[in-house]
Amino acid sequence: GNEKNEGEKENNNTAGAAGDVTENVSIDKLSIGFVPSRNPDEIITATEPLKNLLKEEMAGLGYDVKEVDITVGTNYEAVGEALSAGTTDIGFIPGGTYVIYDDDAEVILTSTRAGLSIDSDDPKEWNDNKPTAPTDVQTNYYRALIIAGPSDKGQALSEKVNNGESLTFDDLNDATWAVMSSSSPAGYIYPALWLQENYDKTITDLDNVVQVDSYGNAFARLAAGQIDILVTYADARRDNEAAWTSDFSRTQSIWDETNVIGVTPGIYNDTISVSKSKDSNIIDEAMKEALQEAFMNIAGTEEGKKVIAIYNHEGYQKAVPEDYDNEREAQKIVQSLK
Amino acid sequence: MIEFREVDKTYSNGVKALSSINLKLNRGEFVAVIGRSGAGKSTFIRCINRMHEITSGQLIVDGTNVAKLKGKQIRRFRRRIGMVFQSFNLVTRTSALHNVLVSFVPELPLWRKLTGIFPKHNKIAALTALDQFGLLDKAYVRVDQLSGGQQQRVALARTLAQRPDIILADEPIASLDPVTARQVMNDFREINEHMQIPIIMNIHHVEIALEYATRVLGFRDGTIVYDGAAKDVTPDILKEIYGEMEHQTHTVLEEAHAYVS
Amino acid sequence: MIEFREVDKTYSNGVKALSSINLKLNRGEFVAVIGRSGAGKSTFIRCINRMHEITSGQLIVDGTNVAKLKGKQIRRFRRRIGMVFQSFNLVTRTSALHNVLVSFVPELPLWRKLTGIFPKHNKIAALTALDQFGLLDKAYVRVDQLSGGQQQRVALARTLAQRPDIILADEPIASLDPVTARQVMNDFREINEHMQIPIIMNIHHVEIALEYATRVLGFRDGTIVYDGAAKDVTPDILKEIYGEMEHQTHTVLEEAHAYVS
Amino acid sequence: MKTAIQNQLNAAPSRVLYYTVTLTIFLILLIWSAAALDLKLVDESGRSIAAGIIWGLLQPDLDLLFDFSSKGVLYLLAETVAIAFLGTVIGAFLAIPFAFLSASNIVSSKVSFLFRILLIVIRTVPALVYGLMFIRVTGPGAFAGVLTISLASIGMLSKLYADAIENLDTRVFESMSSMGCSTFEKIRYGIIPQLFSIFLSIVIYRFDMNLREASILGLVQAGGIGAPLIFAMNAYRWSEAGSILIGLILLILLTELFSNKMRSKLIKG
Amino acid sequence: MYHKFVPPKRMTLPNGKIVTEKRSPAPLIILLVVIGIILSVRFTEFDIQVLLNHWDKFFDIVRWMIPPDWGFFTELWRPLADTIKMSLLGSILGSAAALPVAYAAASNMIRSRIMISLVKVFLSILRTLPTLVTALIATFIFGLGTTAGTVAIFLFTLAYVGKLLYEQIENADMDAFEAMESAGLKRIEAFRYAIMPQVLPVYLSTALFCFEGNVRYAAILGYVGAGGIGFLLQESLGWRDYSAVGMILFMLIVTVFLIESISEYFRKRLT
Ligand SMILES: Nc1ncnc2c1ncn2[C@@H]1O[C@H](COP(=O)(O)OP(=O)(O)OP(=O)(O)O)[C@@H](O)[C@H]1O
Ligand SMILES: Nc1ncnc2c1ncn2[C@@H]1O[C@H](COP(=O)(O)OP(=O)(O)OP(=O)(O)O)[C@@H](O)[C@H]1O
Ligand SMILES: [Mg+2]
Ligand SMILES: [Mg+2]
Repeated sequence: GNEKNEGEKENNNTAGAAGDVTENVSIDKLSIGFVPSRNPDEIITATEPLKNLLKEEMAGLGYDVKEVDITVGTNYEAVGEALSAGTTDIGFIPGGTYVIYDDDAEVILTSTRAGLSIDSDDPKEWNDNKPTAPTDVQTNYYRALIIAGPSDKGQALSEKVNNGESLTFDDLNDATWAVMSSSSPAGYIYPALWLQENYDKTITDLDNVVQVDSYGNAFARLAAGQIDILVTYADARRDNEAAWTSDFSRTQSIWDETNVIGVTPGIYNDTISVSKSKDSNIIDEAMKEALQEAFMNIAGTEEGKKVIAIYNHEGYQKAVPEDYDNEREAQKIVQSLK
Repeated sequence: MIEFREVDKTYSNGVKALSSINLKLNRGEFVAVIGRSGAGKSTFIRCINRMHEITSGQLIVDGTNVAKLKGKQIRRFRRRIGMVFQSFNLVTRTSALHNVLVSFVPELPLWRKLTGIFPKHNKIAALTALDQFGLLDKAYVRVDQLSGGQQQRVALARTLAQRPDIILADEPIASLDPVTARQVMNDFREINEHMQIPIIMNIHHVEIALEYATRVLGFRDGTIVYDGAAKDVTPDILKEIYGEMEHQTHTVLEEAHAYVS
Repeated sequence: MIEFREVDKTYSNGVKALSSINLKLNRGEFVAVIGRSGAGKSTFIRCINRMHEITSGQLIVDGTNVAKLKGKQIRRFRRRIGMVFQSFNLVTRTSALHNVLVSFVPELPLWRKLTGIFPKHNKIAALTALDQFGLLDKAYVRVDQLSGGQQQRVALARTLAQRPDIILADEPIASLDPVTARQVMNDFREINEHMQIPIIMNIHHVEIALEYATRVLGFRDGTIVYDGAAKDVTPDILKEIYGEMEHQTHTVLEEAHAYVS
Repeated sequence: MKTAIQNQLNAAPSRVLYYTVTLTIFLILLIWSAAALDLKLVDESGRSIAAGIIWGLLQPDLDLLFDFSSKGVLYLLAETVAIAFLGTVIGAFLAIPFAFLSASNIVSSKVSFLFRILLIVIRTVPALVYGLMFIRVTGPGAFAGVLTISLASIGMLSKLYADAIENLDTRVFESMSSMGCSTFEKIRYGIIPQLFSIFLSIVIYRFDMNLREASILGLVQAGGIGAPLIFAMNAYRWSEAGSILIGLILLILLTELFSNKMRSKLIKG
Repeated sequence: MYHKFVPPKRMTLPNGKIVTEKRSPAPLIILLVVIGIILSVRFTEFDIQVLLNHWDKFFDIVRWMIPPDWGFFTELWRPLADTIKMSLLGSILGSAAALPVAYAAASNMIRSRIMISLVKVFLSILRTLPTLVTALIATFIFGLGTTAGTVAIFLFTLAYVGKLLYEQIENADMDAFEAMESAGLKRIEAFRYAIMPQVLPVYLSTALFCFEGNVRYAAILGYVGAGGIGFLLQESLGWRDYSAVGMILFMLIVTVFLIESISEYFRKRLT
């Protein structure tokens, strides 16, 4: 984070109090961190326009931002630690990550997106009505799915679910699972919660678990039959539909070869969080408001929509830390299970 | 038993090391090969057991045309020819016994070759060979802990263990002190006289050569300029072998003198 | 010029290495110090330039009471005394020239000491010193690539470059082969005779000591048991210096003999 | 057979027990560790993936290789070199005090033992963890990479330096004091010339390694070519990975060639 | 090169001899290094100010690691054993495979120039690949788990030990080898009995050294899914459970210390 001189800070405070912006506050650099829930260079390319959009919006709100620096973390921890230490000012991070690092980070916005055509607790319903499609309704939560792949074991599990039978823990334990980093909500936490609620077990109780570092990687391995089950966000199959037949060289479509065998409760959407660290002393109350305003405005523009679509965000709602109390609970349960 | 017929040897870099060598060596002889540095002495010796290939001519050892041998035949042929080197060429870091045992390796079955576990009769043969040179008590000592003279004797024991028909020696005493050098020369004489094994030896020390050898070959620029009995060598012949340059001959003879003094 | 008056030296561990040494050494002498191992030869030499402190008595070098010197004075005093060691004690990994240059270091201004950039006249002086020992062409060669004899000559050149009034040498030829040893001894003789620099040398090789030195000091158990001209040393005197044990004396003399043979 | 020979034969130092014990321990360890192998997954798919990888690597994305923008291989390589270079230089200096403090001929054996342990600690902590620690200081980027590399270098450099210090030839001290040199002069002209070229050659060797190490830093967002490489591989974009790997291999081979030359020159003089 | 452009310095001794001294390339090298540093500082946005202001943040995580979560040991020892297994097996197999490869790369053993260069280039390229990348590729082929890690370590060890070994072989004393050839041994037999005893101590001590380093490497292989303690490390970092991370590092340090002490002992005995 960069520093701003005292005079400007006071100036900004009085301006904010008076409610009208007379002179813009100058900010050298605003750094934004993204988590790698998609391929990082896709994120970098897609978010390039965000720099100017943000500068323009912030200028209108009384802040002259000289430089916007965007980095995509290679893992969630790097973004979290940077935000917590104040070396990154703003983070586009999932709720789960926010909760882990909330000692020095504060949520200001929650993303919203169009809900899916299916929003059921029952896996069979997902399989009967596939493929899933987007709808117009904006929601601020999503679900994680436990998906079985084209391997023999995967097929057996799918069949059982589609026949309306319920799976036993032994069924699941027989298969090889791929999970994401343990702070990933759809890739770890909520599936763990699902195991806890349904079988009173957790991911570490499974015998064959491998960890992968991206959903794309997980799908690739699912396609190759190296794993039988992966856990992911509900939209993931739509995102990997093309790669399934091209890059992963399967002949049949992803919808034919994969089935949902479990559905988790709703997960509060990604956050935009800011650093509370005193080292990132550009972020004050007025600045937070300005940022909230700016991002909501950006989400309202055509160009902005394109940018945030990379994370499947479609809009933003103001958020307060208490919104994520459920998430905190979830993590407590998962961590205590370790 | 060893016959050179018009033998030529040219190295790949174009150096002609031997030219038109015609020679017949006989059983029981102790041949000293003398000549200035670069005269072709080492090349001559090494052609005999095909450590070097001759370029043209014929080299016949015990009726075999050496040039015609291939692969395994060469190796079998080499086993019949023992060779002793100036720097002893022992395997350092291992015992004297082990060094002698190595000469049995080609006859071992594969698993023994790999593991290096030698049968008992080989060990006895090797110990016997060491005993012949008074080195029995040094059998388990690492060769790098032996003196130069003892090392050369281990090398001799190794060569004898091979039960060779001929022994070639390339300046075997060059790195030994005068006293030890004589002891080693005595060993050679013993082998030659008692076991009737012919010896062909390159040697720089003229005095010693004349004292021990029965026959002397003088090399100069790749050709043989003298071939005759050791007792017939005169200062003039030495001058011919070692060149006209007064100074050169002088020092060589002087050296030879200093050596035996 | 060097005078020992009732000098005693007891090491901190209680070993009495020198006791009641009384002695006067003169300009131009070539003094050989002989004696059995542990007799105190090294201690004696090292007391002269205060590498060791004497315990009692007086040591006067050119009118200075050495024991009274302090800090910088000691260092200035030492510069006048050159010292040569058995193991040459050169700075490895640097050139011969650099090693000789080191002897000028104490006289350089601070910035040159730090940067190691020597003035041209120092370089010329160092090269001249190397030239005196026929090492001019080795000036830029790293000393670890020189032979033992060449290394000892670099050490000599370094000592000479210091323009010493006296040269002390602690077994300078002990690690050299016989031939090289003699060359180095000849160098010492040359320095002694032509430059009239007195030399005090510890040496184990009695024959060589007697051949080169003008005066011999025989040490035994920390005292001087013989002090006289080299030519006057008799086998009896050697027996006195080297002890009664028949065997011991015998081998030392034998060694001495073998060495020069 | 002569009894003397018989005696010597029996006197053969028996190493049988020694060899049996060593061999048994070795075999037990081998069998124990062989449990790590689980070859059941090497099946048809594994083979086809291998084929895919090789096919992809052999068809590198040449556009990317010769792309001069900040996303191209050349730029990323330059960044990697800069990280490794600066990291090595900093590490090389920081390692010097550690080396002296862990050399048993310089300090007491207790101090040297303590510092040896400290060096093991420094060496053992994975670069990834250092990366996270430094991100808290500098934020993500090449800067964090430089610091991580310097810290990771210290562990190994100090150890190699210390070995060199322990092999110091101290005899020269004696002759220098006999020449009237002060302590400072002894260090400057007696120690430094001995150590300098060895240290330098160690540092060059380490630079070589750091170049490889810099690729791992990608995992913690510390700049360089590592991150794009790992992402490309994770996404099965083998031709992209291929072009990055080709660049990396060429760079490292060149560096190695250069560093071998330099080092043999330094050691042999 | 340098000496072609910079003329040597000439000095005349009082006795008239002329000495030419090559100019030291040191100033040029220092200049290049300084330029390199300046460029690198620019490139990496190195900022000493930031470091001076925030260096204490480096120790945040260290502080959070203390005290380590001792209870974590129960979960830790199994993956730690996996990590050790992985590196042990990889090191043993890699060192064993290095022997024939080094033989094939040694210019004094093999006559075919082509063969030698091929093997040498193969070793160079293998060494160039960072272990993590090899591990990642291995996970694609052998699946996720310790097998992939073992393969990565195997390849690294092969490349590393192989190179050092062929250098040793090429520098070995050929005298005994020659004697054995003259005694009718095959080249490979002569190698076994003349060269092996010479290179064995260095070979074994290199292998031990490599094993030591491999344990450290193996600890991070979990990051790319290659099994062992790295997975736990990743998970604990993910949960920001630094006392568990502290425990992992502690165990790792103890292990490395033990291995290093043991192998130091053997290395001293070998050489
Ligand atoms: N491997 C080789 N390749 C090319 N030329 C060689 C080789 N070995 C020897 N020569 C050359 O062949 C000539 C004869 O060498 P040879 O070694 O036979 O001489 P020598 O009489 O043994 O000399 P010395 O007494 O020095 O051992 C010399 O000119 C030598 O330079
Ligand atoms: N630094 C020291 N501390 C204690 N005692 C010492 C020391 N140096 C030498 N001594 C002892 O002092 C005595 C004389 O040693 P000195 O080295 O002078 O003998 P030397 O005649 O030079 O023997 P050598 O021929 O073996 O070099 C010996 O008993 C020796 O053990
Ligand atoms: Mg020869
Ligand atoms: Mg002494």
